[in-house]
Amino acid sequence: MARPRARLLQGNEAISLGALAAGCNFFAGYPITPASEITEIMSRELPALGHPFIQMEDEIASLGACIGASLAGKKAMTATSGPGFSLMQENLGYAAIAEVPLVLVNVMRGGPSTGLPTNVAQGDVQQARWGTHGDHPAIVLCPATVGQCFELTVMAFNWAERFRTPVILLGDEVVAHMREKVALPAPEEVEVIERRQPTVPPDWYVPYKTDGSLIPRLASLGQGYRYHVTGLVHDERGFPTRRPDEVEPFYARLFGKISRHFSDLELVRAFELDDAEVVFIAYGCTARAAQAAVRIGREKGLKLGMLQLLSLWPFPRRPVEEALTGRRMALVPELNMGQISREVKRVNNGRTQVLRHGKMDGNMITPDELLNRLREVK
Amino acid sequence: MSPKAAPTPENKAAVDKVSFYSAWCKRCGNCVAFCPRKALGHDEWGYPVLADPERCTTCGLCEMLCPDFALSVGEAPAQPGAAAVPKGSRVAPTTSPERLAPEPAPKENGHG
Amino acid sequence: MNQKESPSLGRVEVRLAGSGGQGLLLAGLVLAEAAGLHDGREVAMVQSYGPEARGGASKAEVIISDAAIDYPLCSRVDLFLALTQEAADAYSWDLKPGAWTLVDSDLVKHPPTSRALRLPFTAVAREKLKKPMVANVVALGALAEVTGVVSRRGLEKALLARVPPGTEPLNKKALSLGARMAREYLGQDASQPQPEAHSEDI
Amino acid sequence: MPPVHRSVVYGWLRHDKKFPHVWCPGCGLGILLGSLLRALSQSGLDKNQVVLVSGIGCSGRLPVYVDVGSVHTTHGRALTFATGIKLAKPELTVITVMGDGDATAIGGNHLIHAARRNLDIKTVIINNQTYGMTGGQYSPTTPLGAKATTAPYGHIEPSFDISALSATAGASFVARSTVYHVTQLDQLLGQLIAKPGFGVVEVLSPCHTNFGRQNRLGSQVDMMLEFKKRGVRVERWQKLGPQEREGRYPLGVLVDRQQPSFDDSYQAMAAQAAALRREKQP
Repeated sequence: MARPRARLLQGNEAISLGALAAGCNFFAGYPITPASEITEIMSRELPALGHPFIQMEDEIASLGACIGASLAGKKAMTATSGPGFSLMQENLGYAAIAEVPLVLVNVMRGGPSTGLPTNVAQGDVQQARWGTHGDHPAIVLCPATVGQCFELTVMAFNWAERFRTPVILLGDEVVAHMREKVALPAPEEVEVIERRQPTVPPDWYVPYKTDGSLIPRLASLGQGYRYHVTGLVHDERGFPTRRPDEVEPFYARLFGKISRHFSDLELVRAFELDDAEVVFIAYGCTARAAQAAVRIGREKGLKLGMLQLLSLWPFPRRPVEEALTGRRMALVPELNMGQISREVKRVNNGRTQVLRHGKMDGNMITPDELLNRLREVK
Repeated sequence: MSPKAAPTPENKAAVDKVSFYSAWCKRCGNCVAFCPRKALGHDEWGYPVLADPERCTTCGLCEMLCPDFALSVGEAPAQPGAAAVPKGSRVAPTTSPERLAPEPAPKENGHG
Repeated sequence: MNQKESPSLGRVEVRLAGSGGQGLLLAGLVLAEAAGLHDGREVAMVQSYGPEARGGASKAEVIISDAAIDYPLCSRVDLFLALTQEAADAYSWDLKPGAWTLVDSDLVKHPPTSRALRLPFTAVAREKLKKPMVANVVALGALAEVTGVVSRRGLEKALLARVPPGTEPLNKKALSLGARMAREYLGQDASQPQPEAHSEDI
Repeated sequence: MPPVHRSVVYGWLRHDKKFPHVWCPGCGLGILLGSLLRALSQSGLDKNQVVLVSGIGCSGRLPVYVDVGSVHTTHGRALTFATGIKLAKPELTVITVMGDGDATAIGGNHLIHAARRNLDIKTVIINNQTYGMTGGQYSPTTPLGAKATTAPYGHIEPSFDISALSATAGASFVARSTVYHVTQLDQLLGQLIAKPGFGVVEVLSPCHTNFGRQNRLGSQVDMMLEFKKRGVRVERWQKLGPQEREGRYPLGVLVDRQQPSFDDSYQAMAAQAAALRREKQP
């Protein structure tokens, strides 16, 4: 096998290449800084591969088209930023309740509203979890390097298909626009999970009936399995229901299919954590600053470490609990006023002192800033 | 009382020409109001009946204007859902309601 | 890859600044690809986006390092190139003391430091090559010559892979013109001082 | 065309779905549903080739009764889902059913862009001039002066002409009918299904429960007779003077034009892109 050739790639390029490697064969989107490059790359690649690409009239339409395409058997993706992400929330809820696999990339920028279009922020973390109305589980992944952009996009597609759910890739302006030298695996080396299809004759297909996995099999439209898809709470046949004895098990299954796999879904990366007295818990571009602060601090004899969160939701509770146990202090840097630090405090449960370091000036947190902060709180 | 119950010799012709499925009927009155020959009427509960079988030409308009699939013109299919068109059914798809529809009838049965 | 030939650098932070249209994004890309793909170093690059990149003061930042790059932006700039006064003023506040500073001598009348190398990149491109748009390449040639953060051979390879077909001879010429200009200015040979290791004293 | 017996229509209804359906007694949606099923059964299409997509509201409940692939989407977004389905599987016949509020208020943007794009989606817009399911608030097609639960003093906004809007936006096929003119409706829906490109059939339908009651228009029978009075076949409409046209509207095929559909243009562009790529990477 040929050794992967190093390339200088932008984060948005790596996301696009990851999508293609994972089998993405449908894209509908609407241009928005800082995610437009993904839409542009997909408009170049998909037609040449014989797959559909469309620039829709807005973000609502983009996610709607992705849901339709996914129901018709495609691996669909859209990419947007904050304002578009807000518009997509209703259809995101639809994809969650109707259990439609798809990947939604949100490259975070400053907000709310038009905010800081070309500046970095991490303000959509809680929106990615709670943005749509009603309660539902969410899977949200967050890369910090160009290489992780590729890997986590592949993972997003795989988890979307495995769990029959929308998966959000939460990038940020720095990671998406940054160029780094990366060596990507050859397409044949990428593990791709395919959608489970019904194996019974159409007359025996009960669309939302599940086996022990709690995850129903999804027949593609036009394959002979005629069934109903709705955003209303539905029974096993897909027909609307309000009967408590059908509604309650429906929600239990919707949550259960994710919660029983928490251990698989909690993705973190530890850096110099073993003997660390002070630990940074960071994600996205901010993890880069935290890692640099650990390096610089260690050179001066400070026992620093970092836990990078690669999955934000479900919140990686167990690894975070472990990272907090026995430390002197934890510092959570983020480009918002405390969206993940609140979660860390929630799971900390008296283990250690947890401080947040929030910043919203449109610029990255620097390693100096973090080291200075540690000096202040000493 | 369902109009379909126990066909007697007197209403056998009616059953043959128009079948009524009272479980699906919401008694909206479309069929009665728009029958071009005024062959349909209401029973005491407001359900449609073929009051004057002689006048019925089985034009099929009542069937098309029934929003509830609650009646069927022509020989009743052996079973609702049978895909084949039963022999002898007479439906005139070119019948124009504009041409045939009567003036509004007085609302004797208080439909709508 | 010629990793062995490349001298150890530590971490070098490069900032290329100017106004939209001066080709600094391309210069940054070429520098990053030369160092990353041809010299075998680790590289990370960020750039200005949006209105800032079209008008106003725009910049491209390239981190070149022997080790994996954690923080991907400049925090202490080791190498600063400014092609307009506005960019020189806007982006020189975090220069490391003693950083290499190259400015266009015609367009930057007030360089950020007295040690700045003032070279007429734009004038040379216009007068000697009749193509003012290759001022960025002239500057790259000078920058490589002065600092040695990137090999001349890598730079040329990376440049020729990026420029539009048919413009290769022009760009090659611009690159060597820049290098020659720097040598003449310094009045010495290409044996350049090695950059200091990135200072970690915070 | 061979006659369509009700038993054929029953064959297109979902047998595991509870009947009677959810709509009010006399609602035109049931008549439209029957008409659509007759048109489908005469189209020669296999049930597996048809996908029915709806938005929200009374009309949103229509697809669930039909034994085809059916998708009940979010409010106003039926056309966006349909676009994804059609692009993913161009061989499918994708039909959207929307109400007037669905198609021209919350989903108005999608309607004009779908028409402009001319992707092969068949669209049925059932126009009852009100928001029926939510209780009779005014919609973009509520007539001037009419009462609505959100226009207690009379409606002050001019209304959309759905057919004219669709035609102007670029639809390949535009027709109008009413649930009273049910035989004409059968024919128009048949033409809609057969016609490639984006097509719209606007169907006037009574909402006697909400719109009718607030405006004292009587029963659905009275409202349907009003359609009879005001609706004029397009052939006759063209001969009418401005005064004769007052308060009336044309019924029938309003636009029928040949133009490249998005599907065809996309296939051609994709083939070109693939060829270019092969050239670059021999």
